[in-house]
Amino acid sequence: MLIDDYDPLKKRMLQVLDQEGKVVNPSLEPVLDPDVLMRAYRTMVLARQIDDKAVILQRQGRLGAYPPNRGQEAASLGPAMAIGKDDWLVWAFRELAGLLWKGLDPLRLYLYWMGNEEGSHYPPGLKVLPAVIPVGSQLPIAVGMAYASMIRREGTVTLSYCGDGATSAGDFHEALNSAGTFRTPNVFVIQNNQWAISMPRNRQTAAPTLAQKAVAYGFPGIMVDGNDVLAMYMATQEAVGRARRGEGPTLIEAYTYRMGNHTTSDDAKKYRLEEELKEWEKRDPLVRLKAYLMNRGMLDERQEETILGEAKEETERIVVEAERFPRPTVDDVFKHTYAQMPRTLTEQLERCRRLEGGGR
Amino acid sequence: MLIDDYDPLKKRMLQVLDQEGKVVNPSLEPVLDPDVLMRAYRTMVLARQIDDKAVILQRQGRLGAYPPNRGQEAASLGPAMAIGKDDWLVWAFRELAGLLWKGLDPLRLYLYWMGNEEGSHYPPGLKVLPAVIPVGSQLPIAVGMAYASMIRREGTVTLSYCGDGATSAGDFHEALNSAGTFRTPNVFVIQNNQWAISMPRNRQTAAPTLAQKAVAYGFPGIMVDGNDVLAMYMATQEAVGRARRGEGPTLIEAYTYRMGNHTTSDDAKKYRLEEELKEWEKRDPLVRLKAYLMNRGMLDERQEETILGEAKEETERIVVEAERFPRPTVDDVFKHTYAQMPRTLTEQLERCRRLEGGGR
Amino acid sequence: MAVLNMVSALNQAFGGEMERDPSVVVLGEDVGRDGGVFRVTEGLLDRFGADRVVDTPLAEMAIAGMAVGMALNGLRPVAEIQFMGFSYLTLSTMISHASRMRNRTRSGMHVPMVMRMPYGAGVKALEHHSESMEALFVQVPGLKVVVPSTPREAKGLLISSIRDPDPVVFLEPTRSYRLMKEEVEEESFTIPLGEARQVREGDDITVVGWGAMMPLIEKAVGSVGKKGIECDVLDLRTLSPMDSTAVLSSVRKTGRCVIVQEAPRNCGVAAELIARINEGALLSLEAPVERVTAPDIVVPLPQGEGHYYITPGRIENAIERVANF
Amino acid sequence: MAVLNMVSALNQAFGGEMERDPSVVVLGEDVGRDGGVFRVTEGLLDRFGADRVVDTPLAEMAIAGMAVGMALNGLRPVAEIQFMGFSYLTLSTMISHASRMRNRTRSGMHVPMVMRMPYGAGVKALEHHSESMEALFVQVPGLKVVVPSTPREAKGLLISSIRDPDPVVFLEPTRSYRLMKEEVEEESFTIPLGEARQVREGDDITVVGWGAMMPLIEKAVGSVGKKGIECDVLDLRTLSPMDSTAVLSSVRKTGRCVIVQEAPRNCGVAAELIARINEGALLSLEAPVERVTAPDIVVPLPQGEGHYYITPGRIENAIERVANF
Ligand SMILES: Cc1ncc(C[n+]2csc(CCOP(=O)(O)OP(=O)(O)O)c2C)c(N)n1
Ligand SMILES: Cc1ncc(C[n+]2csc(CCOP(=O)(O)OP(=O)(O)O)c2C)c(N)n1
Ligand SMILES: [Mg+2]
Ligand SMILES: [Mg+2]
Repeated sequence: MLIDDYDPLKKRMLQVLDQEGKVVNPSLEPVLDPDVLMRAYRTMVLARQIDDKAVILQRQGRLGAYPPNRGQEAASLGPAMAIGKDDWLVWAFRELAGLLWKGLDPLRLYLYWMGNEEGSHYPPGLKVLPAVIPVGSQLPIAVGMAYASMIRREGTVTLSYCGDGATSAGDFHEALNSAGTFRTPNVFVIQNNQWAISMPRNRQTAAPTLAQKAVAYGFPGIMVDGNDVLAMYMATQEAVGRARRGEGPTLIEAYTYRMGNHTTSDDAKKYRLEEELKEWEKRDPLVRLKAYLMNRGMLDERQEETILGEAKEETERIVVEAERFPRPTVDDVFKHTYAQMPRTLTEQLERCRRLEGGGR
Repeated sequence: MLIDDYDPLKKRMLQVLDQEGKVVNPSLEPVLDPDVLMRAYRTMVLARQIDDKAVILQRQGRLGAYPPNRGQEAASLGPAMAIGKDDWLVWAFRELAGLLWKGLDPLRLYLYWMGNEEGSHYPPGLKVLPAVIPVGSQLPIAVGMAYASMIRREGTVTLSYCGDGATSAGDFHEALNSAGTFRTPNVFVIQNNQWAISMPRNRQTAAPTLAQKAVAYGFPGIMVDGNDVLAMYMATQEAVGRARRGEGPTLIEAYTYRMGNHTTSDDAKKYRLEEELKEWEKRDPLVRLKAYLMNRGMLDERQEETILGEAKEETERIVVEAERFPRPTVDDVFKHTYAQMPRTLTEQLERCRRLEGGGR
Repeated sequence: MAVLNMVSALNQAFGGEMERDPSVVVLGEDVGRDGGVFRVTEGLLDRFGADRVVDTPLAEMAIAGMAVGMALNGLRPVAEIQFMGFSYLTLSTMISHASRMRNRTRSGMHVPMVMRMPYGAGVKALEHHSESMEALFVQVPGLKVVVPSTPREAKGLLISSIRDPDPVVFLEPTRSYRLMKEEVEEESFTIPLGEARQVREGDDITVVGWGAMMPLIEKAVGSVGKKGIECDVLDLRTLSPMDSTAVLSSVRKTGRCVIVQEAPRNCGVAAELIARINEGALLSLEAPVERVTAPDIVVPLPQGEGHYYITPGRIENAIERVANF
Repeated sequence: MAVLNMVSALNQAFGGEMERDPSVVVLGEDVGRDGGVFRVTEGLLDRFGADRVVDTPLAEMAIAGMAVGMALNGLRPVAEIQFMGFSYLTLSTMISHASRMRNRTRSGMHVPMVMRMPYGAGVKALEHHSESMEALFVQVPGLKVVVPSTPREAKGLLISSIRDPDPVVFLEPTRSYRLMKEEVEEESFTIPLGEARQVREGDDITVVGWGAMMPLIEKAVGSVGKKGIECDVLDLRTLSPMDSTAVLSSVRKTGRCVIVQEAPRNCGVAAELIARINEGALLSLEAPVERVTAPDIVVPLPQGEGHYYITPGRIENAIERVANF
């Protein structure tokens, strides 16, 4: 088992591909259909496009504060590739590539970041929770969801993400400790992107790895090269297998990097060195997967261009659709507070309607 | 270092004395003045008396709900013996013996459990926080206290206690993780008494030991026989040394047992087996220290009787004093909300006074 | 029809609902083998098994968060918090998730959960075991807050709360758990949320309360009745949404009102009721509305209780003062 | 005397107090190198060092708890919570410890700490970044709650809060951080807590607000002034303890009152003020008091903001309605 070989206390990190896309450890190379690999690549390219465009839109005042994903595409995608349609995906706010894989229409994401609640209105059956802003608070929810699946003997799992910063939060602890106790089918992925706004990873905890936090909960942890989508896939696949077999939760630390600012309101130059970014740019997860596919003869320059072109088109489509999307009416902002609107709220709504109509 | 030899992942437990009071490992026997050892014994005997009496008083309706300490005397006393006058002691609610050692007048404890806030009014300079009921919430406070000592370069430490149940709380995690990050001079003692009300230790966490939770925080943990006062003393002494030298916090799991009910409102028979209690009664910490002292020729039956007699007398004294102690006046219950009473509160107080005086 | 106290009535409500709907689960500290510190969930573990009667680690944030997750994934969780004094740990989850998931997702998802807890004073308890901070929850849009006052009410309201599609905070008056018994139908029945209960009719003055205050109010109202003051008594029952319509129409009839609130004064439910009376029935008022509340201080430990708690005498005073204004 | 915005005024307050009193420390997420997400603590790390300007892990419970511990052990901590939407995580600590340590120990110990946070809406922010739930804190006996409305006020009130022997929750209106500038004395000065500020005198109607509502009120009051309605305007400044005396004497003079509250309606500060007016000045009222508040719904994301926020026009409406009642 990978999780035995890569016990975090051994200070090893699971890696399948090196930056040139060469397989470091052939026995670990996943057996994936070429279609699947190509879809993974397309997803990463699309995620990168949507992400870059969001930053531009924000600068143009067409989208609100936005947290860039650049550099973390593999860390969110690999785990999503290892779950099925009936499994739940619980994200934080920087998991674009994983969401695309899971089937979320990126239009919803743009609507969300443009400040429309319709952006979190997902089709029934998608099995994705909306973005969670209070850091770490998605984790106890993910445990409850997994618990529900478990007692129904569904054999489904709940995959959740959080950041390195989130590991300091009480919610993280209570969730993982409870999951360990109940042996719920949870897979916990930490996107350790080295920063929580201006706080570097080593100011977040004195533990040398985040994966070893699993020791506190009595279940396995594993540290994975988060810029290596195959490694992330392999680790998650094993964790998902354990969960499905009733062996309980697993903690996966994806060692990655936030190449952009924390959000578009942030300026990372204030607190981190340019060189660090330069180093990590060399480890770009997209470049690594591309190199692997090229090495395997599955991708050439021309195809690459087509894929990029398609991603750009798709991005343009969602920009247009999102900007055309109807804005919330006064009824919309009131209507979903309760299943049935209580009388006081109806009165408040009526007054608002009256005021907006120019009345008093 | 003990903490290296007893790394919790090695699944060893530090022990100095066996139940017959024989030294298991002579190299670990602390060099303690006979006076100190005798004072420790007296403290344990007194704690046992005060504790038993509290249960009786509660049954007679003379004291409120009370959490018995029986069986945990060594676990709270040993650590307290390893700190100095200028160090802080932060307790939960089941640390009677440690508090007596630190110098708290047990009268205050009776007043507290009898429902008088004067019970938490300690003399200035005692360096003990009042009892903390919300489980685990004392721990972030203890980190802040240690932080303050640290930046003043005082060389003092903050010793805090919590229960096994408390280790599941978010407060525990945020506190220990922060302490690890700041390398504060904290010593965290978990009194693992195997139960949190009706919840056995193994339903609290899947981690095989509580000491190993320290792995998550990047500082050492150690599991200690909590019914062995010398082992508790030795472990804490080492932890205190580390803290004073700026080497950061240590987590100590005291493996002990709550022989009584959770509180006088609880009936442990409902959820735990009589045999378990029987087993642990054989490991009574008081009996163990007595045997050690007798083996060393420091204590005989006659002295033992004297000590018991003195403890009974002292207990009677505090019963009498506590019952004679003035009850809070209406002014008392209002006066300490703010340093200066705001106008609205003065009005509320005046109305209360008026009502109590038979007015309207 | 059996004569039950509130604990048994609640226990019966659980039994019925868990029989009826396999998605109902119970979770919290000591709710299983121990049956809860007040024995409300006694026997449920044996009847419904450990999957559905879940003893949790000591972790209130996880209890609330897990309940949200269970509710989102097809269950109807009823979480127990051991005392209101520990429920503050759940506020972030209740405010940020339980109360908002419906609006956040434009009703794509919702959170049918109940969070129950004992609240209130008068049982000579430790610190943090006597609190009445219900307004913390009442302030939160998207939550419902329910407080039963009698055994039968407790059963009907708990069943409604469990069946409600929205998150409900269900506050059980500790003092009333075993204070009184009344006849309670064996079978399941519901009492609609959001409707106050008319306890007694009278034309002279409106008296509003909820939860543990109702028995005190009834005493006081009995005494002033002997002096010829006829009270219109309302048990608010649901603090959110608040049935101010019932209060306003009573005040329009009587012109006078006393509100009895166990909680401290500042920004409590009584203040909100007064604001609504001001807005909707000011011109009917023949006297200032009076609130009988706790003072804005920390609940004293048992020896100081006497200076703090509301007594029937204090309520009587207030009624007479307002009636004779 | 420099002309400063609120961020700079607060920064200056910190500089002065940290110079003056070595026990003052600042802690929170990103308060050091980054200078805080709104730059309030900018430059303090370089001036006062990492011991006193403490970048913490992402852990609000620990931030609040550590502040309590620091205060108990001789420091004067000023904790920053990044947005009010994350402060609910601190409520348990604030309620159970910060606010009670003095009473619990009969003044043997006390907790001189400040917990600051930006609050309120109108900056097109993400979910949880626009909340105004101040009444959660106002309800808690033993806490003080302060809300400045201008740069100079912010400086004077923050200095008073830091020097105050009791725990203070200090709420900074996000919207006003850089909205306006005014002359602020270079040196330190204090503004007493618990006293409302008379912003403008008038005989026709009392208008009460605080924080980010003040600039809106001033606009509205200007407009109605042109129509001959003279407003007596009060900036409440301290929500707890609340200066109801000032409000009551104004209402006794004008007989009319409008209260403007950014927060949702239920159990808010406006309700409490109305209750106190009812108790102390009902007979002076010539019209029902009106509250202009947010509705009892979740703060909408930016595209829905327009349906939610209070505008000068809404305040104007209310003033005219009450004045002409
Ligand atoms: C409970 C809480 N506290 C503070 C914040 C403000 N905040 C937003 S993101 C962030 C840092 C998160 O770091 P990390 O978990 O590593 O995720 P990343 O941003 O790196 O993806 C902070 C402090 C928040 N959203 N929630
Ligand atoms: C936050 C919180 N939740 C629940 C309770 C109720 N309660 C009191 S003691 C206790 C069990 C504590 O177990 P542990 O930490 O092991 O301490 P012990 O009682 O065994 O000394 C519980 C659940 C509480 N006091 N605080
Ligand atoms: Mg991060
Ligand atoms: Mg225990």
